[in-house]
Amino acid sequence: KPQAAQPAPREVAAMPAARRLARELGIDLTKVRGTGPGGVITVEDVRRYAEELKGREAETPKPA
Amino acid sequence: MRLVVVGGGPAGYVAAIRASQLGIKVTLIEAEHLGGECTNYACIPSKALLHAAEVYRKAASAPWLAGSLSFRWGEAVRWKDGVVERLRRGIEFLLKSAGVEVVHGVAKPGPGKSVEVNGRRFEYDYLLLATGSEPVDLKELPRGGRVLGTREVFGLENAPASVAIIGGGAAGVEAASLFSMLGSEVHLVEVMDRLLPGLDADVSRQVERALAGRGVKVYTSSRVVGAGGADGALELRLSTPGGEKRVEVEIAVVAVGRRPRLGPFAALGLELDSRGAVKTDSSMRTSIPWVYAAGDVTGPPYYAHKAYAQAKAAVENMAGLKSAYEPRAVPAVIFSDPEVVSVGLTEEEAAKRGYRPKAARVPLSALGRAVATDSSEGFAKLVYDGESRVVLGVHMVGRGVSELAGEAAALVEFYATVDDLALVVHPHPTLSELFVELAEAALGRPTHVARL
Amino acid sequence: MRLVVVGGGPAGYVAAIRASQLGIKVTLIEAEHLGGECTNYACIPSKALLHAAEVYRKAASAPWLAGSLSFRWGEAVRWKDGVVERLRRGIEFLLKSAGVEVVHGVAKPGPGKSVEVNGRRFEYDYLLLATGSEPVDLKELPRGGRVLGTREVFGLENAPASVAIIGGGAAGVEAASLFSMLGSEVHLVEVMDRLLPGLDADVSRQVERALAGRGVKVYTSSRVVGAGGADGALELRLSTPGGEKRVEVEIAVVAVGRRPRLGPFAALGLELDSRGAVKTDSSMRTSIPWVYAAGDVTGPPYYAHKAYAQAKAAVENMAGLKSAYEPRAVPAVIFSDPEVVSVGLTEEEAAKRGYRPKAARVPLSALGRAVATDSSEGFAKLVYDGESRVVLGVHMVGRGVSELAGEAAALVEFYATVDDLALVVHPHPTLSELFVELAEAALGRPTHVARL
Ligand SMILES: Cc1cc2nc3c(=O)[nH]c(=O)nc-3n(C[C@H](O)[C@H](O)[C@H](O)COP(=O)(O)OP(=O)(O)OC[C@H]3O[C@@H](n4cnc5c(N)ncnc54)[C@H](O)[C@@H]3O)c2cc1C
Ligand SMILES: Cc1cc2nc3c(=O)[nH]c(=O)nc-3n(C[C@H](O)[C@H](O)[C@H](O)COP(=O)(O)OP(=O)(O)OC[C@H]3O[C@@H](n4cnc5c(N)ncnc54)[C@H](O)[C@@H]3O)c2cc1C
Repeated sequence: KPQAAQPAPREVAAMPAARRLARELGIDLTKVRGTGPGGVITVEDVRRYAEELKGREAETPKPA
Repeated sequence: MRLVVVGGGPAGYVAAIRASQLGIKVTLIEAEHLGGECTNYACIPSKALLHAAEVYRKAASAPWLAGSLSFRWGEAVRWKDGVVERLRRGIEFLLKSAGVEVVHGVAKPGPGKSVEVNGRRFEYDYLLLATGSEPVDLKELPRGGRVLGTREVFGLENAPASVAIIGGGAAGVEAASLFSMLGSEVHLVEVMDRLLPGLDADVSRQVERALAGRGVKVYTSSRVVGAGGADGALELRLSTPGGEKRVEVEIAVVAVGRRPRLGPFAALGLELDSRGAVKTDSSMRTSIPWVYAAGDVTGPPYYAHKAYAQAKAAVENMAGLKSAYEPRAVPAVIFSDPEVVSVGLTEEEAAKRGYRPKAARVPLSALGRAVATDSSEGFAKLVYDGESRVVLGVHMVGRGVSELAGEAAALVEFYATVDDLALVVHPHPTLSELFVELAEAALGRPTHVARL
Repeated sequence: MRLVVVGGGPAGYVAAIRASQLGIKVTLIEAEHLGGECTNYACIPSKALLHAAEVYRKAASAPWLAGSLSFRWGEAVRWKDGVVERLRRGIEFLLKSAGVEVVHGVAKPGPGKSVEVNGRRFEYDYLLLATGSEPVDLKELPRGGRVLGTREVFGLENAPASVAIIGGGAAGVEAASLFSMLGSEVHLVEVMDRLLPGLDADVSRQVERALAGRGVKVYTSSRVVGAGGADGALELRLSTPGGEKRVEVEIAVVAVGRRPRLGPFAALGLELDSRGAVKTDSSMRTSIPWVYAAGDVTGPPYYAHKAYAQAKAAVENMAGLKSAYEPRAVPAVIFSDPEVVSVGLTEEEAAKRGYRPKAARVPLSALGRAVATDSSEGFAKLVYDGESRVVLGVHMVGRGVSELAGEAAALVEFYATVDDLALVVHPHPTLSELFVELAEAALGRPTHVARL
């Protein structure tokens, strides 16, 4: 009887310093687009994403 | 902020230095010697003596050298003592340069947030336990007399003519290599069904074959059931799959494992795991928020480089940084002859975690460097995920492979794929060319291994 | 599709194997020996003899060994010949297993798309030139008699009591190491103001200091202006910054460089650069679309691993894959005593390319492994961009560093930052711990180097 294939673990490929910075900034790595070799997330990618988030927050008017 | 570090081994001294760099005022308390087990009685003495023995083995077997050569154990031990002394002083100097206060004595918990040493009291905001580990004893073979622990091996007056080593883990295999290189009769006893039980099974087999090929008698699935003997020798009774065996040796070395050592700090009532190791989160914080732990006291694996990494994470957290100890790969290196490297996942481990592991294998004999340095026995194996092609683990056995473990760890940490790896130009002729061959083998197109 | 490969060195044999794997029908033509210069006369013989000499040096200087020891050059050469033979046969076997047709003889261009060998004609769709390089001569010191090229060194009947080596590049420094380890009187002459002129200047200095410390007489900014001498010896006249010097030696070795060798294929009229190297694009295609080139014939750097990488790119393109030879890092390794590694950019090169280079430096003496193996002289330097903190280069000098070049190349290829590197756990005690120390030093917080 056919066996259901084990899904490979959902892992986000990120460089060590990117993992660390994401933890420091409280960033969800699954949201970050990687630009390193093979699409690996670099520390630069995390920084860029953090800037974007900040930008978005600044745009969204704060509830009074 | 005041930090007290208990223990001056790899965990303790590195924590103290890093904490100082972060502006924390640090007192480090050490009962014995700075450098701990590692520098004084374990990593360094063993590697120094293995180096000495290797120089002998290579020279003695070189067809291009003429003359007589003998190994002087006493001189080797003296040279090793000099190495240890130099490194211990180095650590002393590093701590001093960093402005760490070093106190000698046995620490125990004091009232409130304090520790006491020789009647003096040291208050702290944070406490780091870096108290290390201690050897596990064998009740059938208590240490004393002709029965040694690993510490005593490196201070022996003479190399033994015959030795039984109980425990086929890293320390046991290294000791077996050492004495067999020097020509001793060596018996190696392991309770599990293979040497180095935690590692890749093919690696185990190759190490066993290599040791046996040099005359080491390896007993797997075996244990010591009794000991006796007159004053001239020691007789061990072994229970083996082939029935009971008697072995007469000059000395026995017990290397059956280590366990975390809390000593007086057991009184703190920290949460421990089933093996007695201090439980921590990934910031190395224990169940008491101002108490951190690092190194062997947190349980296996027992490596100095694990201690370093945990120590840094611990004190960085005290300083408010969000460090964590959560490496993808903590390399295991065994400096036996042949050397062993194991980094990341084995195929079985990878399958358990839900990967679809595949493995590529390359013999050392495929490499010019290995042949040109008389080191062509052994192999390397790369474990990668069949879908993403990400490198998950690297396992190697062979002379000289120990320096390749760092690159293996980097590949795993960087989520390198075999495609990436195949494009990294590695210099010829070096053993590091293994990485290119492994990647190409994974891609089905090795250039230095025949596909038959 | 039919491919003819001219030359069976590292470029040629790897191209042939990879092309076969891709389904191309391959004929490889070799005038001398499979393995080319590298396996037969250069990389392998030099490394085998350096290994033999190193075994001797270590044993002779070990305080823990007693007895008399002498180096038997003839035996070492015989052993080296066995190593070469074994590797050459390995290549033969790999080519056979891959189904490559191997033809022995000198190839020359034939009419249309064909080459001719011993009167036989081989038609091709693609031609790969892997014809290698040849030594550059010194007109003041023509080869012959007591004046040898690098090839002849490894076949000498006896080790010379004294030798002058002309050329302080990789081959010259390796030869100087070899003979000085064996106790010969060695003179090393370099026309530039330092040894290994292309490399990091601090590395050069350290190599010069180490060689001088072992008694090698190093003459920089110097050249041979004349030679003479009776039949018993050779007298060289050197022009040095300190005036003319006379040096009497048993033999001289000319190692002043190599130049691309086209031989009969010069007649193809391929576009060449000013040094006479075949020009190619990054797919290794020459100015004639069906002619590719790989290896030394494409000019410096002259490394077997460059040849491998170019060869693969070339035939993959013939098979329609879009491969390119454009590595960020081609490691340079010199197997001298001490060894030298240079990967990626030096500070000067990085500045020229618009980076803001910074450098971190760690002495080998900071490492337990180096001290425990008597290899604590030397240092490592990491060059990184001050802004992005990406690793740009790694430069090292010291015994045993050669196996670290692969990791250095991986760091550069993967655009690793010093922050990433600092988090990769490297095993203790190994030389590879240098990478962690370098990264931590770059971050201003080395743990094993005092910040004074
Ligand atoms: C034979 C052998 C070979 C090994 N080889 C290697 C190797 O090659 N590579 C490797 O990575 N690992 C090796 N290890 C393991 C390595 O030695 C340990 O992982 C390492 O020493 C752990 O460091 P630590 O700082 O946690 O503890 P330790 O090195 O054990 O240091 C703990 C220190 O704390 C002190 N201490 C304890 N309690 C107190 C107290 N109450 N008051 C004051 N001081 C106290 C002790 O005196 C000791 O100095 C080897 C182990 C053995 C046995
Ligand atoms: C002393 C020395 C030490 C060195 N050490 C190293 C080292 O440690 N690591 C390293 O990477 N590099 C080293 N090199 C450089 C290395 O040898 C070359 O980079 C490498 O050999 C280049 O490979 P290739 O295939 O391009 O050419 P080659 O190895 O030169 O091979 C070319 C082949 O083509 C054949 N050939 C040429 N013309 C024809 C023709 N018309 N018909 C048929 N056959 C032909 C030749 O016989 C030869 O076998 C060293 C060089 C020297 C001199």
